[in-house]
Amino acid sequence: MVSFIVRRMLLAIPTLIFISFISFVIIQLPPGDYVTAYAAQLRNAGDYITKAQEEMMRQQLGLNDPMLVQYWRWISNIVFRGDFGFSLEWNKPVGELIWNRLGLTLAISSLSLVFTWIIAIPVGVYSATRQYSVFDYVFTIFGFLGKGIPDFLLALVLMWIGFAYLQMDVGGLISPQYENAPWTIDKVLNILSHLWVPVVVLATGGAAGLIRVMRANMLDELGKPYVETAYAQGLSERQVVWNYPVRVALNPFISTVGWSLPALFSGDVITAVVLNLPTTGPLLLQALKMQDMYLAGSFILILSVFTVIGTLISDILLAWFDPRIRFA
Amino acid sequence: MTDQAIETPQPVSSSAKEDLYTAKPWTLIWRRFKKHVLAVISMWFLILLALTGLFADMVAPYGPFEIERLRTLAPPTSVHLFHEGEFVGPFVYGLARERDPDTARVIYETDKETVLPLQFFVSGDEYTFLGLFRTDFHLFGVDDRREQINLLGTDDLGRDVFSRLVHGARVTLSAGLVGVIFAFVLGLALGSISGYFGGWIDSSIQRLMEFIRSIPTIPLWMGLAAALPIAWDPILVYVLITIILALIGWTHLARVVRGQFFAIRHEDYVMAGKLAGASEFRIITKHMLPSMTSYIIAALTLAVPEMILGETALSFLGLGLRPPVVSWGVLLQDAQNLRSISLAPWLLTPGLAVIMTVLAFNFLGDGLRDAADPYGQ
Amino acid sequence: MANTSLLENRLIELDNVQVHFPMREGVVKAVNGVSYHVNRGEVLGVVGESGSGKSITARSIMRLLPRNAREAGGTIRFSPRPEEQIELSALGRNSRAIRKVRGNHIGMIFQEPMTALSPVHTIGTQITRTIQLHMQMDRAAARKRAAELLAKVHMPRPEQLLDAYPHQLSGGMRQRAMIALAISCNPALLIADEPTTALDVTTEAQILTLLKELQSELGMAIVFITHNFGVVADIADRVSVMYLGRIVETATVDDIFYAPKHPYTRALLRSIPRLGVDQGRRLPTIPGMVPDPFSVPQGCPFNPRCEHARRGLCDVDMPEAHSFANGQISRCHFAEDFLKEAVNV
Amino acid sequence: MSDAPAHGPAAPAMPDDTLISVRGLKKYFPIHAGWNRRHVGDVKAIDGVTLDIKKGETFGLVGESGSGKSTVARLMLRAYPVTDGQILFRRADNSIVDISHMRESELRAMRREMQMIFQDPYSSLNPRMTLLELIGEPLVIHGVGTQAEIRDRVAELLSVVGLRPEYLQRYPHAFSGGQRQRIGIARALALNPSFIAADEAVSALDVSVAAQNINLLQDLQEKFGLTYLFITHDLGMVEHISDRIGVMYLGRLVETAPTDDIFTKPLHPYTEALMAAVPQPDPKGNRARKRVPLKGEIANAANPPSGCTFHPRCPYAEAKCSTDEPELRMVTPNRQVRCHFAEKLDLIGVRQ
Repeated sequence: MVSFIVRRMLLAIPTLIFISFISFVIIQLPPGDYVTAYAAQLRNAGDYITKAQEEMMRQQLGLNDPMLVQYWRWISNIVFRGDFGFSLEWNKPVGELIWNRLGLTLAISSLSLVFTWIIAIPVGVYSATRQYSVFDYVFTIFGFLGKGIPDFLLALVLMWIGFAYLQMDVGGLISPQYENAPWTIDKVLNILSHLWVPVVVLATGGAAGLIRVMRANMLDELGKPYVETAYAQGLSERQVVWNYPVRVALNPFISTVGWSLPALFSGDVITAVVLNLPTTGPLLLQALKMQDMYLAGSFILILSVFTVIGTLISDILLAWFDPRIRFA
Repeated sequence: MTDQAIETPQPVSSSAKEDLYTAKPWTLIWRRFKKHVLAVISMWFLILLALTGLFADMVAPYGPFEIERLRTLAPPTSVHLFHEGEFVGPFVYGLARERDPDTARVIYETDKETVLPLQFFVSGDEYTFLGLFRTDFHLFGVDDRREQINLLGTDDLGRDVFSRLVHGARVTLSAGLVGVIFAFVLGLALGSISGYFGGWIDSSIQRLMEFIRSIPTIPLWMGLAAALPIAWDPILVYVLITIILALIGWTHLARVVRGQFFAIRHEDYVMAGKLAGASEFRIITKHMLPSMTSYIIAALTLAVPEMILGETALSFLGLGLRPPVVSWGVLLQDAQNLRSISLAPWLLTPGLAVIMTVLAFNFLGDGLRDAADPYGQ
Repeated sequence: MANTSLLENRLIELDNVQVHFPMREGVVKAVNGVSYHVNRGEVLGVVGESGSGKSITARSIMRLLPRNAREAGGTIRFSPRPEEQIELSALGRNSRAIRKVRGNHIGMIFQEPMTALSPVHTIGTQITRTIQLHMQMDRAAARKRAAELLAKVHMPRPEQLLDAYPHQLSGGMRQRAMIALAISCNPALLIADEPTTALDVTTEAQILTLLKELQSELGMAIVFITHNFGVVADIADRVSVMYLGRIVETATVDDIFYAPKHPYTRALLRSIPRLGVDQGRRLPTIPGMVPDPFSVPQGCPFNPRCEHARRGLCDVDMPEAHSFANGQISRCHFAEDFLKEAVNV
Repeated sequence: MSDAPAHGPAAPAMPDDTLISVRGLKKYFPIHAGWNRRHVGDVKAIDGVTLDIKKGETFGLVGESGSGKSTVARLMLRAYPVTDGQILFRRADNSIVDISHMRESELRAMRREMQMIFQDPYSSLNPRMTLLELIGEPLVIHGVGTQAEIRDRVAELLSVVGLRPEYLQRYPHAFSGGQRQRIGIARALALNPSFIAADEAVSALDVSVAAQNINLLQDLQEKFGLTYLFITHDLGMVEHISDRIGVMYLGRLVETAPTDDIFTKPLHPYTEALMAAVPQPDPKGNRARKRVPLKGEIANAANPPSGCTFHPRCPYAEAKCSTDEPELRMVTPNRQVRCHFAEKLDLIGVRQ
């Protein structure tokens, strides 16, 4: 077990290095740089700067150095000093910009994950044990729909419904009047009334997929001889199903937690843009469009790191849950 | 060898059974597939959609960029059959444009007086048919040049949403298909190398796939897509976007291919082929590939919707295809804020088209997957 | 027929049990009127080739038929104690009454010890759960009993192996654990469905010896299902031979092997190569093959392959069960003829 | 013909009546362990097997699962690469070749002369090929005959194995297990091989079907002068069909002998135990025989016991057995055994 964890962790290190490099390269890919984008923005606003000024800016920001040098400067600051660099556009340290939003992203993602599981596991078990029943068909259709509807579209529609029929302003995370108000029950309720949309959007997509996975796993397991053995002991259907096949069917499920994290982050990015949430999504989009390299790079890096860690955790969880892996 | 009469004495029982016994694998797959009603319906829907996309210029009554300044955000016109209780065949009413005296906002009123019979195979705007010749032939339309038929309404520039949707189908569907083809080539190459050679080659390719899967898709797509300069040729952007989609999508296909390779490589019949003296090439082409194709086609079908969703999402965010290219994702950009949706909900119809197409591909893929193993039971 | 003294001795009785499977191609009558009984403390061997319906019959005792099965009739009476009688065939699949029988009065062991135990629970957990379910015991007492059971099935280091997972054990050890699980509540009947088929001969011998030992020690009856005539000769007191969903012959083990009175039994026995005898001779075979379950022949199902079959009789009438004085029962029109014939098997 | 051997100084040679001769055959699989997956040892799946099979005979190979009997057969047909040892084969032109380290391209020609029948009649036939394609495949590969000739040959092969020639266009799913096994046999026969390895060829079949197929195999042997390597765990079957028998334990042969001798008087305790373990379809005989089951189970090949690998289970083991490894040695001209005390022990067979 220990050797298993150690091996997984050691494997994660090159992955992380590679990811950080890729993140950096990706943001370097666009022709031009922040200064070009900045100049273009100024031109649009009717202002302009000279070529010499542009060049000086580049010099200042170190944009003329070879890519590897820039990469090293960036990553070594992160690793050794926890400094993610400076957002060129916001004129603030990246760290300051990121952490709040990242916390919110994580909160929404984990909340959605919990909802996904709460929905997907019982429904999957039900669908499998009552295969071809009316509700099985209903859930199957839900599953397909959930997979077919793009997150952003669902967010749009929910927002529209909330706006047009429920007289709710569901965009953003908080109504303007509460923004600077002290923490009260009302403020919390207000946040919750905004929060349900992204959570529903993210959980629907996730749950739809996981219900299918859980149902398929359960159907596999229900046909296995050990289930018959359990029935032959005189256990009731509920005891058999929840103690045996569910327990085994959850294993591949656990291993997908890690995989579902990237999906949730991805979903969050796009949903947040639509819903105008103060999470990482809109900031990342803006940073990418502006070629705000340190900001965008740090975002992609951090999201990827979370994902790698998520995968690692689910690997370890899986090994912990499944004795066949633990003792292998 | 007298007691070798293993045959049952009666002759070949019925021709139906013999037919089953000698049916080609693909015939059996088709027979099984046909039993999935939903999958068959989806298949026809997609065929129809593909034809519509292919002949978009003809199916659409108007060009995708044709602006009608006096018909901005017009609601969908519905097709009627009876005018004042009298059957007159399919027709639409005219549309009267007024201004709300209080808010000065444009409102449209159905003009119950003007009956515009729906004409089929009419001449309209000129276009180049499949890049071959100029023609002005359209599937349907109305005769009156001053009036329009907008089955799905118009957008804020007065462009016909239905026409744009039909043109968008061409781009979105082909982006999905081309993306899948790129992904498939990558997946097939790496998956079969991985599955066939095993060992360290396999594990390093596995690592690479794990790595790619561990990157959050949309941020990566966004990062890559943001690298495409705005000024580039739309066609080039289109190709690059499909490649970006494929770069991430291939891992899934590679897993399927590799899994199949592993499963089949350890079948006894592959060993039997080897012992019969078959070359590697023959084993792969005669034994392994034929038994994998049906699974792979199913997997490909299931991968198309992923690509379509990817394209739509990127374009919606403004990172993928950009106007003047017309794709469903680009069309959905118009529906980005609540104001326009509540004013003109028909702008969401491209979203409906995405959902239906994605569902159809999923049903089709599911049906194919279930039918892929005709010897399962 | 049924006098009291006999009934008192009788543990379970199947009467004309039928199980059908509706399929697209037609109805498969997997069990088509099976009747047999098992006396207390007796081993009944049920032999037959694959598809003869022997496992399905056993599952209908436990009410554990596959979901697509249709019970088409017959009664199963079970008497765990002489004064108690339960009509199992009347109990629902998930009824409380059948759950009190399963694992408690009737234990069951399966062919694949690898897959018949839960892979994610220890042996100990699985056994104590059954003990706690049926015997009013606390956790510690149940665990103690589980360890005793492992010792009883001759598992080394029973205390330690309680905490082992099935995948950590060898095939033979797993089957021992399975047996410990099945006998954990001192059942009156043990149903063993091909328990040694997946094992090597040396392990098979160990398991057979163990089952015989447990049977005499605990006084339980066993229904032993197998396709192996050697195994059945070794363990059974009486034997029922099945063909195409029917019992064609039932008799004591000696009568089955030395005086079979059904052509199918006789032909099968002749076709088995035996160790130490008749080496090098050609194996006499049964012509043809088992018909597919959708087109079971008219009359006696064995008639197209039978060397004694008579046209106009065997392919028309389903033979009745002929009972002999020694208790032997054969479903053949010519059963009486085999009485005179010299035994040459 | 230069048959310069890859191994050993002398040109490959074997007695005139021998078809195939295996010498010191080894197959190791590396074990990797620890976080860095380093090589910590080998599973010695096959550890020095030596045996000769004479032309036209049936050599039975028995043993528990995990003893390596299937692996030996597959190595002899070079389905896997060999770790070490020689496999000498007498070709149709009477030349002798060592195929143990031949390259795949050279082996292709050899495949005509040695074939295999598989245990699982379901997975060994490609479900997407008709009988014509399946049975005709070896002919196509080796370029034997035109399409029409191949068709005729396949029809002929079908009737040889007792199937209707009209079934040419059918797919395997139309057939039962026993019939599929016959299709496999027809395929193996297509190129007129001289040697056939039958790996548990009847184990998966029902009693009555197994008997039909065993008879078929014997008829074919007589008709075409085939040599069989017959692998099974069914001692009754192996006694019925084999001329000589090899008993395997943990990747090694522990005894080889003519069938009659071994069943009358085994020389290795494992052979005796194996015979005693098999329950006979003879209730009275079973009661009369004293049957003490062998204790324990076959050891793990990754970590075999010291000395004689059988000693932990052997009822006759002495101190020497746990330290000294016995050699496979000739006891009488046609019997070999791997036991220190073969001569001293008075073991009981199943025949008088």
